[in-house]
Amino acid sequence: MAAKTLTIDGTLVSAREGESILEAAREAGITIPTLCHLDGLSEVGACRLCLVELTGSRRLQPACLTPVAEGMEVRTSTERLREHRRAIVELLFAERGHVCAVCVASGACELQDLAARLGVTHVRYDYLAPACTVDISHPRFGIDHHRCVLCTRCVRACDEVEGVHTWDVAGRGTAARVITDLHVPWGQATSCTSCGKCLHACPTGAIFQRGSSVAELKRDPGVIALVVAARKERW
Amino acid sequence: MTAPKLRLATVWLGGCSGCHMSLLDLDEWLIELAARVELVFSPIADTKRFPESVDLALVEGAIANEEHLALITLVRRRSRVLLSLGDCAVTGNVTALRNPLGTAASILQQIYVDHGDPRGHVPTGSAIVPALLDRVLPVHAVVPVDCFLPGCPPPAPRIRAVLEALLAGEPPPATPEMIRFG
Amino acid sequence: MDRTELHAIAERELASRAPVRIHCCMAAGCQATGAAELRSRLDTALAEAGLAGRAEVVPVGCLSLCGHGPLVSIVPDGPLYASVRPDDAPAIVAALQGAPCAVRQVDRNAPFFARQRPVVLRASGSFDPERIEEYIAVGGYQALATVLHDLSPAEVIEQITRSGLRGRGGAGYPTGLKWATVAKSAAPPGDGPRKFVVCNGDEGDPGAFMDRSILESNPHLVLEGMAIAAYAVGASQGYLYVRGEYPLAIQRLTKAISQARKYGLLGAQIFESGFDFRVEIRVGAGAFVCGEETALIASIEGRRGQPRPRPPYPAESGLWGCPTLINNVETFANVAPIIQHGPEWFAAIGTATSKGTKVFALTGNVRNTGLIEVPMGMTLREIVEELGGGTPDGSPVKAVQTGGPSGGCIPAARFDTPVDYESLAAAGSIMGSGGMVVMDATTNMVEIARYYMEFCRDESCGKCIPCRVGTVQMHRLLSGIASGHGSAADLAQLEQLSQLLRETSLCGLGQSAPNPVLSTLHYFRDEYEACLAASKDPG
Amino acid sequence: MVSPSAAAPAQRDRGAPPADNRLKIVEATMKRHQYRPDALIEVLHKAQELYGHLSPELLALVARRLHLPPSRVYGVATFYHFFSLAPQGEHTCTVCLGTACYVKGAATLLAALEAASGLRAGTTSADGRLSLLTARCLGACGIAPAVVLDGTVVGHAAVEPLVERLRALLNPAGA
Repeated sequence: MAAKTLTIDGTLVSAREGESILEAAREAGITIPTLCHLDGLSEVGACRLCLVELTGSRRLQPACLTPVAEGMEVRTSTERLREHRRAIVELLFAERGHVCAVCVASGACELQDLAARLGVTHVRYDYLAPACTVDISHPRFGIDHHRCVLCTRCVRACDEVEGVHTWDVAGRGTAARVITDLHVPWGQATSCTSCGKCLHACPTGAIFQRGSSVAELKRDPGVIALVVAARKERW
Repeated sequence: MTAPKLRLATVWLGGCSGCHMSLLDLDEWLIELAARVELVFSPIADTKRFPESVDLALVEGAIANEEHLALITLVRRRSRVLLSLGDCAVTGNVTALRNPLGTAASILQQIYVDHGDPRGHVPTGSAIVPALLDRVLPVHAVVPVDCFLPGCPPPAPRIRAVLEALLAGEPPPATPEMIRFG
Repeated sequence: MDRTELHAIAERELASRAPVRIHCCMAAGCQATGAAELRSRLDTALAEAGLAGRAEVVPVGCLSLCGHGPLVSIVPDGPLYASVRPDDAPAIVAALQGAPCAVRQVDRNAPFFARQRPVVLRASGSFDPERIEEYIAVGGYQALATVLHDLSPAEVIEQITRSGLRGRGGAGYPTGLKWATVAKSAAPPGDGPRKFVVCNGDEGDPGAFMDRSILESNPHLVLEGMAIAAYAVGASQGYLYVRGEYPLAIQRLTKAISQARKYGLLGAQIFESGFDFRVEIRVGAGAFVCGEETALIASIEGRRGQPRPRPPYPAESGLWGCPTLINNVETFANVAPIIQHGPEWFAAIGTATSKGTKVFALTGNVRNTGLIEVPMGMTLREIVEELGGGTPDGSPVKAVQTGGPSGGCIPAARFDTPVDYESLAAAGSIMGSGGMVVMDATTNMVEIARYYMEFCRDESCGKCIPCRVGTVQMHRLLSGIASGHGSAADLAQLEQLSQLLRETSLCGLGQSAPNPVLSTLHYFRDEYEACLAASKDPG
Repeated sequence: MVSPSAAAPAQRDRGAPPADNRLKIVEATMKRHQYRPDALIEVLHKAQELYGHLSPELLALVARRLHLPPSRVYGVATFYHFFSLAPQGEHTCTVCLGTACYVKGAATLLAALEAASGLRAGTTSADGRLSLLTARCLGACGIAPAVVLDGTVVGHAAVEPLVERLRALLNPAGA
C-alpha cells in the first residue's frame, strides 16, 4: 500500500493509504480528543470532538472518518477547535446528571478526562437535570442513564463484536435513550449474552458492574480491539 | 514597611464542608497563609456579618436556599475576586442531585410524606430553616465568578496552588492536573 | 408502447373531451374547504341542466390561489371562480348558458396570475391527475420517448448540464454535475439493482407545500423526470419518498405508478427499449431530518433516519452502498420540460447563475395565499407586493421568511433582493425548498426565532452532540429572552452557540439551525434589545 | 385494541373476527416486501393503520418475521413521530403548527383547545375519547390555520366554531 505524506500541526507525518487522520496523528504521537471512537468498532463521527481544520476546506472534518491524503495539511488544536471542544464537553455535562463525586467510573472516565484535558473548569450552560432511570435488573450489570452520553459504543460493541444487537437507541433528540430489546428491563432482555462488552465499551459510568462503588469501576476498553484483532486469526 | 494583608473570606453555602476540611488539610502552610492574609469572614472564624472590601472570597457549596441566595449576592458585591471552591459551588454536585425530582414543594412532599410518613406533613411556618429554592444552582449561575477550582473536595495542594497564584496577583494555573471533577 | 401509440392515446383523449370543461380544483387545500361536495353538486347541476356531453366537470390539480378555495375554472376562456360554495353549483352551470352569475370571480390578468411563469406547474390545474391519458394528452411521456429513442445517456446529462438546472431542494447543487457523478460511479458487484434514483419528497419545511402540490397535481411529471434521470445515470430502480402527512399525494402517486406500468411507461423495456425502471413509494413517518439525503437513505433502508458524515456522498455510495441519485420533486419536475423545449429555452429563463423558474408557497400575512411559479431573479418586493398583494389589511409588510428552519427572515428594507441562490444567501437566508412566509408588524421576531429553534430541537435526531444539546440550550435562551428573563450574557451565549452549531454539527439540520436566530439578530436586533431592556432579570 | 398475540389463536377459528384479518394484512404486507428488513417502516405504517398503535406484541412479531433485532425495531418505531406505541383516543384533533399556521394564530388556537378539552397537546384523555395532537406542517398552508379533526382537514380554523365541533364530536347526542 502506498504511503502518504501529510503535515499534522506542522509536523511531517507518513501514513498508510486508507488510514484516517486520527490513526495517523496517533502514530505520530499527536492526541486528538475523541469520545464516540473506540478501537475495534466502526466510526460514526457523532461526538464531533475530533473535528480538525484542513487547509483548503471550509468545513471542519472529523479526523476519525477522514482518510489521509498526499500533501494534506491538518491542524488539530487551534484555538477555535479547542473552544468548540470545550463547548461540546460542557453541553454533555449539562445534558444529564454527571456527578463525578458519586460515580463508579470516577478516575476511569473519558468524559471526566476530557474536561481536564480541554480545560473545562465549569459549565456555562444551564444544567437540564432530567430525571433518568437506573436499571439494575441484570444480575451482573447495571445502567444509569444519567451518565449516558449516547456515544453508541455499547450498541456497536454488541452488534459488531458480540453480534447480538441487544442494544439500540430509542427516541430522538435529547430524549433519546439506549435500550435493550423491546425496551424491556436489561435483565429480561433475552438476546443479551451477558458478555460484558458494552461495559468495556462505555466511556463513562453509565454501564457498570453491580456492587462496585464510587471510583471502583474496573474495565478495559482495549478488550474490544483485542477481540476484533484476534478474530481475524482463523484456525 | 510590610504590604497590607489581603482580606480573605471563606463562605460555606449548600455543601458538606468537605472543601473547608480540605483547606484545613494545608496544615502548617496555613500558618504561612495567616501571615499574608487577614481572615475576615469564615465558618471557622467568629464573624457573623460578611464585611465590606474583601479581596478574595472562597465559596464552597451550591445555591440551594433563600439564605444562600442573599449571602452570595452580598459576597459578590463586597468581594474583588470570587473563587468557586469545589464541585458543589462549581457544578451543583451532590447538592443538586435533587433537581430532577422537581420543585421544592414537590421534593418536600416526596421526602416527608410520600416516602416518609404517609400521615405526616411538610413542616411549614417556622422561619428557622430558610426556604428551599426550586432548583439548586452552581454559584456562577447566580453571580459572576472569577475562578473555579473543581474537585470533591479539591485536594489541599491544589487549593494551595490556586491561593499562591492569587496572592501573587497571577491567574491560577489551568493545567489538566488542576481540573478534576469528583 | 411506442411513440405512435402515445400520440394515438393523446388524440383519443382530446377527441373524447366535451367542448366546455369545468375544472374543479381537487388539491388538498381546496378539498379541505369542500371541493369534493362542490364537484358532485356541479355534476348534478350539469345533468339537471341537460348539458351532459356539451360540458363536463373535471377534477384537476392545483389552481394556484389556495387561500381562496375552492376554485373552479371554466375552460376554454371562461372565468375563474373563487371561494365557491357547493350551493353555487347551479349558478355556475347556468352561467355557461349566459346567465348572469354572482359567484365571486378572480381576474386572471391580475399580477398574481399574469406575472407567473409556469414551467413545472404549466399543466397543473388543467387536467385530472388521476388519469394518465390526460397527462399524455398534454404532451406527457413524450420527453421520455425522445430520450429513449434519440439520446444517449451522456447526451441527456449534457442537456441537463447545459440547461443550468440546479437542485430545487434548497442547496442549489448543479443537477447535471450530480447526474454525471452518479453515471460515472462504479456500481459495486452484487445481485439486483446496483444504482438508484431517489426522489426526495420529504418536504419538511413548515410553511412549504410546493412538492405536495406538484405530486398531487402532476404525479406523472415527476415519474417521467425520474425515469429520464434513471436512464441517464444507469439506474433501474427508483424510490419516491413522500411525507406521511400527504395522503392525497401518496394515493395519486400509487395510482400514477400503476397506470404507467400498465402502459409500459414504467417497468421492463420501456418504450420497447432495453431500459427498465421500477419505482416504489416509501412513506415518511414524521421526521424532518429525513429531508437530509443521508438520513433519507437510512430511512428508505428501514432504519432510524439519522444522517452520517459526508463524504462519501450518496452519488458514490448511497442506498445499500450503491451510487444513488437524489433529487427533489421540483428538480425532477423540471426535467421533462427541459428535454421537450431544449436546454437553451430553459437557460433563457432566470438569471446568470440561477436558471429557470422557482415554485414558491406564498403564505402568512399576505392577501393572495397560494402556490406561485416565477422566473428566478424576480425581486421579493414583486412577489410579496405585486403577486401577493401585500398584507390583507394593507398594513406594511415587515419581513419575509424563506428557507424554513434553515433559512432566515429578510426585512422589507431588503425587498429588492432578487430570488436566486446567491442573492438570498447574501441577504442572510437561503432559497430553500420554496416556502415564503410573509410577516407583518404583529409578528415578534424573537418569538419567530424561538419558534424555529423549538422546531429544530424537536426534530434533532440526537446523533451529534452540538445539535442534540445545543438546540435545547439555544431554545432555553430564546425562551428566556422572549419572556423577559434574558440578559446581555444570554445574547452572547446565543451567538457563541450559533457559531458552534454552524461549524460542528454533523448535518445540515444542525448546521443551519442557527440561521433564523442569526438573521433576526442581524436585521431585528432592536427587538432582542427591547426584550432585554424589559427584562426582569438584568444580567 | 386487540393485541396480535390475543388475536393469534382466533386465526384457527372459522368466521374469524376483524382482528384476525388485520394480522393477515400485516403478514401479507411483509410477504409482499419479501420479508426484507428495509420494509420495516412500510410494515409499521400498515400495522399502525390497522391497529391504531404499535403494541409490544406487534413489534415483537414484526421483528421476528423480518429477522430484525427487537431493539432495532423499537428504535425505529420510536424515532418517527407518526408511530405511536400507546393507543390513541377514539377521536383525534391535530393542530398544525407550521409557520404559516403559526403566524396566523395556531398557538392561540391550540391554547384554546387545550383549555376546552382539559388536555395538554400530545396527550389522550383518561377516558380514551380524545387525543389532542400537533403536527409540524400539513402542507395546507394556503388555508392556514389548519386543523385535522378525525382525518378531515379544517381550513381557516377559528377558535369558537372549532371548539363547538369538538364538543359535538364528543357529545353526539348534544348532551
